[in-house]
Amino acid sequence: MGDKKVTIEVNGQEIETQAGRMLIEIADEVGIPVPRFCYHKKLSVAANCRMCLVEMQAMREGMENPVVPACATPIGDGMKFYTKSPKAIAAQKGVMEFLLINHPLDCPICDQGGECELQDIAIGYGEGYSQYTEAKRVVKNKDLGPLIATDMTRCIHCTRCVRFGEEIAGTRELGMIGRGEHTEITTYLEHSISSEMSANVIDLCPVGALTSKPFRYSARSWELNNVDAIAAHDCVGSNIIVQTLHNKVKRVLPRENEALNEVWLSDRDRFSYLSQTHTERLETPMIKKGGEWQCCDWNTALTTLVAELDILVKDKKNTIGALLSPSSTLEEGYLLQKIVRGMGQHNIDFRIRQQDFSQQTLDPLYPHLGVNIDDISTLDAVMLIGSNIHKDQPIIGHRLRQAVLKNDTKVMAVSHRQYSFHFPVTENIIVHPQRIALQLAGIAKALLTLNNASAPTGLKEVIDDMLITDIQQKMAEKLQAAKRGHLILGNMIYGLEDYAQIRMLASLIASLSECNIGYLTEGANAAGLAIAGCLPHRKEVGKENNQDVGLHAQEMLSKTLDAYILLGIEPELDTLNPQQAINTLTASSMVVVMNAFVTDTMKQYANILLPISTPLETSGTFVNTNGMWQSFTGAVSPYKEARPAWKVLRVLGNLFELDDFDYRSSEEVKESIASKYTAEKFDNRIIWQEHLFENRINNVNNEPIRISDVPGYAIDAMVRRADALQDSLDMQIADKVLMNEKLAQVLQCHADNIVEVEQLEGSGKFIVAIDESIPDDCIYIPSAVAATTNLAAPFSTVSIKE
Amino acid sequence: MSTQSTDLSEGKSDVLSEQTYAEIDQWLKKYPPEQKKSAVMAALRIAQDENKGYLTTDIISAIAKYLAIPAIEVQEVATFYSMYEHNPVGKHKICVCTNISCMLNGSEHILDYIYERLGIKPGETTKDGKFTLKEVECLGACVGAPMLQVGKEYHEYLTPEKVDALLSRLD
Amino acid sequence: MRAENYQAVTHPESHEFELNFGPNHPGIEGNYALKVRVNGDKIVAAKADGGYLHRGFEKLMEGRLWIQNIALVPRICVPDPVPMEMCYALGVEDLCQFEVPERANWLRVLQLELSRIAAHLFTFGGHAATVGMYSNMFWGIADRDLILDMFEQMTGGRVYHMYTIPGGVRRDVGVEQLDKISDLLDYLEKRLSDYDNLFFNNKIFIQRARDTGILTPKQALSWGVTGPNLRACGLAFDVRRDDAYLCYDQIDFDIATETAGDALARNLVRRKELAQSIYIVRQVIDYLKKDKSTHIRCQIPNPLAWKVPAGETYTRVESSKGELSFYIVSNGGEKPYRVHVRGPSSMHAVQVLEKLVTGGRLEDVAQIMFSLDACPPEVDR
Amino acid sequence: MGGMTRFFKSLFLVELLKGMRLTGRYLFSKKITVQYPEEKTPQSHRFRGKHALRRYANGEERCIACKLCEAVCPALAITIESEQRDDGSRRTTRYDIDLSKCIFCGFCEESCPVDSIVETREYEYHGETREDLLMTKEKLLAMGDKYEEEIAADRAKDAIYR
Repeated sequence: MGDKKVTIEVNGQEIETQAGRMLIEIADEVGIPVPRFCYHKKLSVAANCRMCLVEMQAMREGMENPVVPACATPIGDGMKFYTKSPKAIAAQKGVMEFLLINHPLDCPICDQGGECELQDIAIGYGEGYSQYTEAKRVVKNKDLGPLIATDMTRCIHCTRCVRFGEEIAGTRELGMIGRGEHTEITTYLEHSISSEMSANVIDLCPVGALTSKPFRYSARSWELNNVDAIAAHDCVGSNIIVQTLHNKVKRVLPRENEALNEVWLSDRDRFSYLSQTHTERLETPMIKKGGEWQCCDWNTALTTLVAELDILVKDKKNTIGALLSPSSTLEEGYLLQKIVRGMGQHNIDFRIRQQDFSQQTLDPLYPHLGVNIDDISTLDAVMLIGSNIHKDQPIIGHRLRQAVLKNDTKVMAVSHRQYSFHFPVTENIIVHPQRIALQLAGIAKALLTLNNASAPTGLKEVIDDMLITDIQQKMAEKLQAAKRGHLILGNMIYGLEDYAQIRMLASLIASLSECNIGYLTEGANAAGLAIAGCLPHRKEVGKENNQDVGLHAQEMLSKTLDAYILLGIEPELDTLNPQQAINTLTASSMVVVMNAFVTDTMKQYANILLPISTPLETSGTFVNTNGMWQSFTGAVSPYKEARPAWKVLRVLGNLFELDDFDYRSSEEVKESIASKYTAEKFDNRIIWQEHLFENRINNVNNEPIRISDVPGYAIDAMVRRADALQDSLDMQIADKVLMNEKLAQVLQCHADNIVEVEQLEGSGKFIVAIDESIPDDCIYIPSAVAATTNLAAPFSTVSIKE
Repeated sequence: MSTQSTDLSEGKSDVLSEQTYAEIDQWLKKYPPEQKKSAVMAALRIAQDENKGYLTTDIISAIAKYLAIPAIEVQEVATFYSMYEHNPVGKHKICVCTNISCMLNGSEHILDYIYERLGIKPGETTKDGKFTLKEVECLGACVGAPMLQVGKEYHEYLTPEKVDALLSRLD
Repeated sequence: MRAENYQAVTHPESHEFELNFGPNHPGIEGNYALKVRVNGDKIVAAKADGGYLHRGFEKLMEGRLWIQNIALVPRICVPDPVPMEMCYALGVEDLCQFEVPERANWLRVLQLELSRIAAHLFTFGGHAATVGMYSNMFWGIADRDLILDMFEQMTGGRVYHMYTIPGGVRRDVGVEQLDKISDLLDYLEKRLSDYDNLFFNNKIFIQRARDTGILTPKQALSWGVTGPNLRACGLAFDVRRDDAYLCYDQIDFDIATETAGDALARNLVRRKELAQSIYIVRQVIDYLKKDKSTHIRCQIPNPLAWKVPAGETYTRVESSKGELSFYIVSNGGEKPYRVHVRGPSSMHAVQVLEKLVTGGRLEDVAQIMFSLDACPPEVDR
Repeated sequence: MGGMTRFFKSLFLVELLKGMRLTGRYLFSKKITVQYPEEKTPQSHRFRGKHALRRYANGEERCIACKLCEAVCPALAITIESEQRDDGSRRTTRYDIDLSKCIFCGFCEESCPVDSIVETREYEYHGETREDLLMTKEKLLAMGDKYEEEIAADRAKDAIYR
């Protein structure tokens, strides 16, 4: 593809553009309609549907004008095309008739009806009749898992879904078997699709062959109301369209945004809406009186809350702690910290899964990826530290994969578990989590040697007699060679007890190799909440709070405070140490739970339950990992008595008689933060802290420890209650304990046996599975799943009994 | 355990014999190391020969694993070409072309005749396991339509008599 | 004026009274009021007071799909709904540049003319009632009902047929049905002489109607009056002839005129038009019987996602009350951007009515209204 | 008309006699009055009256919840909710027609791909409450069951014109 300018003519209209592009791209740009099925701007050209045939002016005199597919015709100077000439129309009509030969006429029961490309193009370009009178073929439907429903007889073999799997999702799962009339689209032996972006094939399918299973038959496309919103489950902030009917969310579709999600959407963002009407939704405010739960109205609930908290809080320090979900909106976070601080406290935190807070003052204003999402494809080398990027941030994973494919980006990974990435990983270090810092130190040492630099104070003793492994050396070289290198700290890293050291070392590596460093965080709004001031050591927009630092999440949950406010979290699943969290909360005299859902566990420790809306029911703002502020409105009205949390908090602020709580809309709340906030350019690298490494880097005891991460479909209350996602392949891990063969022999565990895992005073039952991707001396047990609610924090010792 | 159905782990399995792997390796040498999948057709053919003329899903999985490509990709190839079989076949495989030239010249009558003679429809095998009838796409012998292939031989300008003669010759 | 604002105004010195004539009264096919100032029986001044039937059709149409409006437009005028559908359909067809099959056009003329007969029967029956001849009204209404029977058989609806759609018509009409219409025409023709005896030649009626509410040709033109009211002034203007639509250019008919311009002349024009319409319908029936085509509509896009090309159009048809026209603007969307309806009555039922009534007698108000064939729903829309 | 003629015409009550003759003729002719409700005028098979939902001969409801009728309804009188039935087919869980909104245009039956929703000839109905005028799925199916023969015959009669 050159930059040479050429001029072509389409239907008599002169167009100047670059040579070598496909005609259909140019036609789309200038708005000349060309029908198509197999062509998609984000996929490779297949030219197998032949619907986009147009007439081309013959290159030589006397030659007949050929009919060419617009999607596979690169343009050259002086070419002339006719999209509406009799010849082109005849060709299109012929193709249409062929395509309809085997397509069933079941539009009335087809979920695609009304938004079907075949339907539209058949009306626009087809005839009202068919010459074909023979029997149509019938194809057996395939079971592709809980998300995608199939009606394979409708398939026209455009292969968009196949190309999507190969080119975008990176998992070649769908394929086209057979030939001619016997062609079928299927997965190998009808396995479920495992890709975390699989449901995009629903949007891609130009006919009704692949449709949404949860949505199946519940509404028609034309009767749905579209509301623009922002996805609430990862730090990308994918743009979505929420489609509602009769005040119920029926479907979620991606909204095109080239800077973020392009035209794609992760399955998690697409199907989390299924939890909207889950049986565990909290319907009314509830108060526990004498051990009995009573439903009450908002007024009673809030006045009781205020009265009781007032007594507890009066002139006392560290009596109240507030924990909120990293997916809370900016407004909710701002108002909650305002209430907490208004009462003279600073105990507020959203970093509920972090263990090591020792260097929290070095945190940037907000966790930034360090590179714009749409610039990921320009990176030369990327080092993932503790990140299961595809499952945690599917869109960023996809972007990184595109970088690998198009820019030959070298991706390296350092982690405690081998994740299956959809791109080749050039160097992969899988180690015991307590050795991650050591590995990074090794890379740092290699880089120091490369740069002929001497080790910074504090580190010297640690790395002096360390041997640099081959992999470490290669990683160092690749980072050093990269013009634009990048280190990414993934979701898992925050749970480690030496997080500060790891970050320091990563930052050192970045500085030495002139790379940047970035954070990937849990939840949709970690950045926004940091800006809103939901941190014990910082007020809004990062104002330091040095004299009066509050308790961070772990402290709050380890020493029992008088009262807790929990916003949008389930501590038994969402905290690092569920066992401790439940014990602490149960011991506390006042626990206010603001959540959209309620469980029996919650009822044990809570004193007041306030139903709040899910992100689909409230207005608010999410700040993504690029610092992009994206506001949205509620798509449906809150469920039963639930209310948007920002409204509840505003009323609470008024009831506590705090100043400046007269917001009339969420925009006003947002405005009061935005007015104080000035965007800065970030460098996430931190200054060397010598005291961090004074004596040791880490000591590893050889007892087997539990390693963990949060499965992609267990990250928050909404996702955990989206049934279709829970049925997917990824969640089969939820009741498993994984270890490698070596450890299994030591512990005498056998695959598929049920074992009892004990950690401190809690235990849980799991099924043993042998997985060689688990490093030695490690036992993988997922977090945030029902079976682990009784366990303590991961990355500590566990014992296993048959 | 792996949670991924697209397991790309490489390696051998005990479905195929060492000799088969050795033969496949011969073919692998002809392609660049990152283009292992180019050998998929040869590998399928070798494996099919080893397994009495037909492929099973185990074989397909094994080849996919050995060539480090998704199994569905191997299955696509194996189902596309009519030379690959997915069910046990008889001693002789009669492949009747029913593509356009042969169809116009009466390949359907040939099929009917074979049904009359042997009692098998396309895709079926005679009870004695001698013949398997197969309908195939163009075999590039339109000039001699209608035609069929048995083993590695083409039989052209077919008539019921010729089919008779052919069938009695085969046993 | 609304009841709570009403204050009776009396003028003791001049013996003048202000009187609310309406909104419910025998002189009109809907709710419509005239505020008249009377001196004894004599009307000194009159002010039309409409709006009782304003349903906001034009705005409602902007919120509905192109096809859905077909169900809305006939409701603009109760006695003569077909021209409404027709005019709207013509407008949309014009924007979409549809080629409507010939048979559909003839079927549409059949509808239009039957509707005209029904409307005229209704009007002169109503007029008769205003001069106290009630049996006449019953005859008119009863015979109109026979035409409604025909409509029911052809379209399934008696009053609102929703039969014409942009691109053609909804159902074909069989030969059997055409025979039935033919029989009905025979019957109506026979009845025409009875009507003459009972009404049009009736001395009482003639004496009441002659020289009542005279409209001069000049006035008629300057007020924009059309239809039978204009033709009763001696001006032979008829959209069917002067801007022929559908297949009127292939049909033979005369334009009925009178010269006097009074209530009697207006009724006589309608009487003549009855005969003319019957004559037209017979031609249509002949054509439809001979025509073997079954093509009754052109290919139309998916009605639920029908995007009419952007543009504007002005179409007109001759309704029983005069020139009915639709001004339709499309912005290329699935719904009209703007629709304006020029109801013929809006020309002759407001200013003209005020003018004609003034100087007359109170008992003639109802008569003049009916002679003008004022249709309030058309005025208010 | 000369004065003489008019005089004699008036004198011999010619006009009155003429009028009496007309009256007399209709007095002795066959009466056209219909004694409703004992008698009814004949109805067209195309008549659009109260709605019904039809079933197939095997008792399976025809409606497949395609919602085209709901979409085309100019008066927004139809409300449908649907879901997948246990056998995997697409069915309505709710099918309401608000007769107080309906304008009997017949678009619903025209849009129906399976001839399920139809307008019967039934025109004698009333409701004392709004609920009575809300045709639920059960009521509509009952209407269909009641009039199935008539509906089928009407549709057969009109088949050639569709």
